[in-house]
Amino acid sequence: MIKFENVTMAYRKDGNPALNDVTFEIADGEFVFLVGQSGAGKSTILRLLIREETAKNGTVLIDDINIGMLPQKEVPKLRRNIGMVFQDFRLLPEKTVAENVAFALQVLSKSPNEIKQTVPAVLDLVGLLDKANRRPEQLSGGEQQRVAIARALVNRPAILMADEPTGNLDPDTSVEIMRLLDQINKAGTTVIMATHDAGIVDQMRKRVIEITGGTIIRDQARGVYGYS
Amino acid sequence: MIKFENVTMAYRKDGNPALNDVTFEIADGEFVFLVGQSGAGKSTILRLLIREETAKNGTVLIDDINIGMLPQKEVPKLRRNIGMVFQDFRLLPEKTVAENVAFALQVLSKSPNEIKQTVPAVLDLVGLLDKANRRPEQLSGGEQQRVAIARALVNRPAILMADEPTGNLDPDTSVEIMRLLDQINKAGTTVIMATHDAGIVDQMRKRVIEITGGTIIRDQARGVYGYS
Amino acid sequence: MSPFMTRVRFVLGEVWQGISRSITLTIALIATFAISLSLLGVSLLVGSQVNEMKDYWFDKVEISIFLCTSGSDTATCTNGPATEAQKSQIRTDLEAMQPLVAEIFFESQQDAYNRFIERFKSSPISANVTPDQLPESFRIKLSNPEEFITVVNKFTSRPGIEAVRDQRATLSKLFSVLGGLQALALGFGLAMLVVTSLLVGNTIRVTAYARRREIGIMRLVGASKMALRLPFLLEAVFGALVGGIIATGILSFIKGYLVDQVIATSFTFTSFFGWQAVVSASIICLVSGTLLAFITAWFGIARHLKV
Amino acid sequence: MSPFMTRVRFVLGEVWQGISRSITLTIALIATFAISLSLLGVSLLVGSQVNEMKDYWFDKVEISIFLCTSGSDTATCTNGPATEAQKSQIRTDLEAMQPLVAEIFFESQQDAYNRFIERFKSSPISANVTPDQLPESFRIKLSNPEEFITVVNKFTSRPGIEAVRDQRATLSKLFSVLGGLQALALGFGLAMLVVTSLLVGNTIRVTAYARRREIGIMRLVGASKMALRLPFLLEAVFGALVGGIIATGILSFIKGYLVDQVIATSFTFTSFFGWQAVVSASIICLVSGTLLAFITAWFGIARHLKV
Ligand SMILES: Nc1ncnc2c1ncn2[C@@H]1O[C@H](COP(=O)(O)OP(=O)(O)OP(=O)(O)O)[C@@H](O)[C@H]1O
Ligand SMILES: Nc1ncnc2c1ncn2[C@@H]1O[C@H](COP(=O)(O)OP(=O)(O)OP(=O)(O)O)[C@@H](O)[C@H]1O
Ligand SMILES: [Mg+2]
Ligand SMILES: [Mg+2]
Repeated sequence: MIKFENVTMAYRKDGNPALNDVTFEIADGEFVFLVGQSGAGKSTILRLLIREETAKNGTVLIDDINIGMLPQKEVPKLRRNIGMVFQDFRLLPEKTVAENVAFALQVLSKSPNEIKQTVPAVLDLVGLLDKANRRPEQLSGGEQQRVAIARALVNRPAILMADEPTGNLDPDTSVEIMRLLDQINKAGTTVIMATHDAGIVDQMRKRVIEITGGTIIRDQARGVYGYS
Repeated sequence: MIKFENVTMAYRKDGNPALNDVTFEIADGEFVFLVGQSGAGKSTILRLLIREETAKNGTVLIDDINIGMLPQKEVPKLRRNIGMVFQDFRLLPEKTVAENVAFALQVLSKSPNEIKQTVPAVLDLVGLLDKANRRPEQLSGGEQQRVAIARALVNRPAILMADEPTGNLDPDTSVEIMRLLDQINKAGTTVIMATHDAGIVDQMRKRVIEITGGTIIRDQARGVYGYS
Repeated sequence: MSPFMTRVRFVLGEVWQGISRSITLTIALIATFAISLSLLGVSLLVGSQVNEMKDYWFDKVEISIFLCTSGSDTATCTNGPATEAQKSQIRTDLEAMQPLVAEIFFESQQDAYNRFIERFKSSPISANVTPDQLPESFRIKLSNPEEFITVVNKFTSRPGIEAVRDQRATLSKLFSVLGGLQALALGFGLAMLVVTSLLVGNTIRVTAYARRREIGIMRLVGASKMALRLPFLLEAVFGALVGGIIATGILSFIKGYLVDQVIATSFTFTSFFGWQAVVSASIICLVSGTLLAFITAWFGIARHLKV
Repeated sequence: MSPFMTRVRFVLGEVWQGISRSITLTIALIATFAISLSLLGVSLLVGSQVNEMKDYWFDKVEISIFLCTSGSDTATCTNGPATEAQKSQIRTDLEAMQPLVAEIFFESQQDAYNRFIERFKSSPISANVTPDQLPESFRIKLSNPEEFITVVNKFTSRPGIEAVRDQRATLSKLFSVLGGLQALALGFGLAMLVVTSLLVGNTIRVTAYARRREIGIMRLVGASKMALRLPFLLEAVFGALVGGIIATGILSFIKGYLVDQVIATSFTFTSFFGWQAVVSASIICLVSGTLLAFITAWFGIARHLKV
């Protein structure tokens, strides 16, 4: 279970807070959309969950563990249990597609055999099996995004967080990816997805948390992108 | 005028072509959407126009100048006359927002005074005036995208090319940006925009060129995103 | 395969990727190590050479016990030239002082004359000297030249002995020069150690800087600090080893060609350091290079591991 | 403001940004230059020192014209000791040979005896020598010691002269040693030049590598090759200049403290290089450093300018 309790967070000591007194809970196995304007604080929420940043006030809990208080040594373990699709992909530029995906398994000390089986399977799932040996700069934008998705999926994490995972994808491919996320969610994984794609949100009818200027203004069980 | 004549282009000598016998014309002052699946070849068309890549066969012409044959020395001049929003932003990580935008003016040898006036104006236009002194890594994804748009606009180029410029923007901000592009287009600038955003394409009703697997399959004067 | 072996393969794979993909960085690292360690090695060889010269000249230090001649006029010589009994007594006493006295050599008047003529053959003075003007002497080498005073005390002012002379006095200037050179060589060596650490530290820090983005990404995907540090450490150590081997080659070339073939043929007044010195200098280079690589790599990457 | 001044401001701004933003790289660059150029400078100073020693000893080279004594038995001395007329003729001839003959000094038998006693005071031989056994002599210094043969030819086998001796023969060993040292210093200097170019080239290439992404982006936004190269070149040159100034400081410290305060007090057998040598070594370091920076920066960035 994920729990934000009165979380306030500012990137600079004196600056405006990026998150302001945010409180919500996400149960295990839920599917949640984070929506809101550009700069609202969606990515910040995800960053707090993988301890890329720490909150100034309030607590962030995953399974009753205080993420902000986690000792430095435990942080890699936390991150291995969360699959994250970064908004800017964050692929390793000197590794091939297959190696990028394999990396998420290698940090888990999986055996080379297992890696050799799992990686092609997940690349097939995102439609990139034929581009396994390219480096990220040799891919189109959407293809890079799908590599990032594959890397987040590959180790079957308990929580999957996706930051704008369809921003560079055409509607058909987006639908494919959403079907994938839905499947994974149905298999028990908690999915949190920050998105601007109104079509997808409206179609999926999942829980929607809307943020504006760092504050939650809507938390709706089977919501739509906006009221407009 | 932009003219592609039987352009074929492959990133690797032996690989599949990314563009296959592509022919089209764009008149001065037109507004064109490039649509198509992920990996179809949209970005490749834009890359050929700024000579980031060169075609294997066929000719790419801008105002009857053969871009593929342009001597190395002339390439910077070409690029200064084209404003480009890159799909992955390509902001300079060590420069602030204002400096990133100013850079497009500095390569044109504009005076510091002019730069000092123009940059804030264009930052205001994309709603980032208050973040002028941040570095890109201190911005949200959508904010970075708007910096990239500002940099492409700032020197009032004859041609503006935008690769997925709304991929990281919420619908409201997207509409703002589209209004901006429309204005600029109305003032005489040719605008070419690669996008996956069906809503925007359907709403603007501009010319649409659809590509699949490197081939143009549709070129429609007042088109929509897809027939579906 | 055991989890441990899996990790080993993973880390080695990362090292190999680091090396082969940013070949610019790896070459820079190896070149810096090769150069810095060569400089360090050369300074060690210079130190060895000065030691060698000290030994060479120390070996030449001898104590001379001059016996009375007919012309001697010191108090111990009032009874005229040294008698055979006195001479054999001196020899017996010297032999009793082994092992401090390492070598005993008796120089007759004719020997002394020959040596004199040889030494002063370019000076007209040699024409005016006859063998009987020169004293007989015992020439003694000590196993430890520092203890000359024991010998001097024992024989000074004994009848039949005109004078006891320690060549150390004559050679003291040379020794002070050699001592100075030794201090210089030491200073030079220390300076080179500093130079090596600075250059190597520099290069490793820049290498880490060039990879900062990658390191950050790996952190966010759940790589532990150790998993990121290890490939980097191993790569630095690899650079140190390859650089150290190149340095060893350069030192061997200096010894085998420059010193033995070129310098030794024109400088004959001293012996030169042996291969032993090259071996120990190389070992010092390899070990200190590796240590330095390890330490600077550890701290060089530290600030990029924070995220 | 003129477009030219605008460009100048732009380029200087870029240089300053490069320096202040990636301070790691700039420090690495400066440190590498400082170290490499110091090493080069030290090798130049060693060269100067060897030259200085050559001059010092060359200055000491003299030709001795030994006059006949009563004991002389060469063919030119059959008429007994040299006469006053012969002596004044020799002096006149010598004076006629100015400026080749730079200094003339007459050593009497008593002078010769004093010098002999001083030189051999630790040897018993000195007790057996009297002034009249030692020859009078003219001691001559030449403005150009290489031309000694002219003097030797002129006075050899002249009546009243027992022998003409050129000290070059005696000192030839020293000169061959010094010549060897000079060759070594030259080799050392060349080696240091190679070391400097390798190290500096290395660092600049790594610096360019670390900025490759940025350079690529700037290219795509329409920056000309020159606009990208210039800040990079200027930054490298800046690093070379700062590094060169640090090297100059180190060389000054070596001269002003190490040599003048420490070494010169214990090594008295030679003079030492002067500040002039430090000045020219510094200039060579600064100029070659700057050139090297320029060239390696030019080629170091070239491959990243392609896009
Ligand atoms: N540098 C490269 N080297 C090799 N192949 C490349 C390279 N860049 C792109 N490609 C390939 O060329 C094809 C077209 O790429 P392009 O970037 O034009 O696609 P796109 O239409 O922009 O897709 P997207 O919507 O995902 O950005 C893709 O299959 C891609 O894998
Ligand atoms: N590293 C940083 N330093 C300072 N401010 C930051 C930093 N990262 C983000 N911000 C600011 O924090 C606010 C929230 O950022 P966040 O990335 O969470 O937005 P977002 O909701 O993900 O927006 P987008 O949809 O554009 O990605 C923004 O105003 C942004 O400018
Ligand atoms: Mg975001
Ligand atoms: Mg694209």
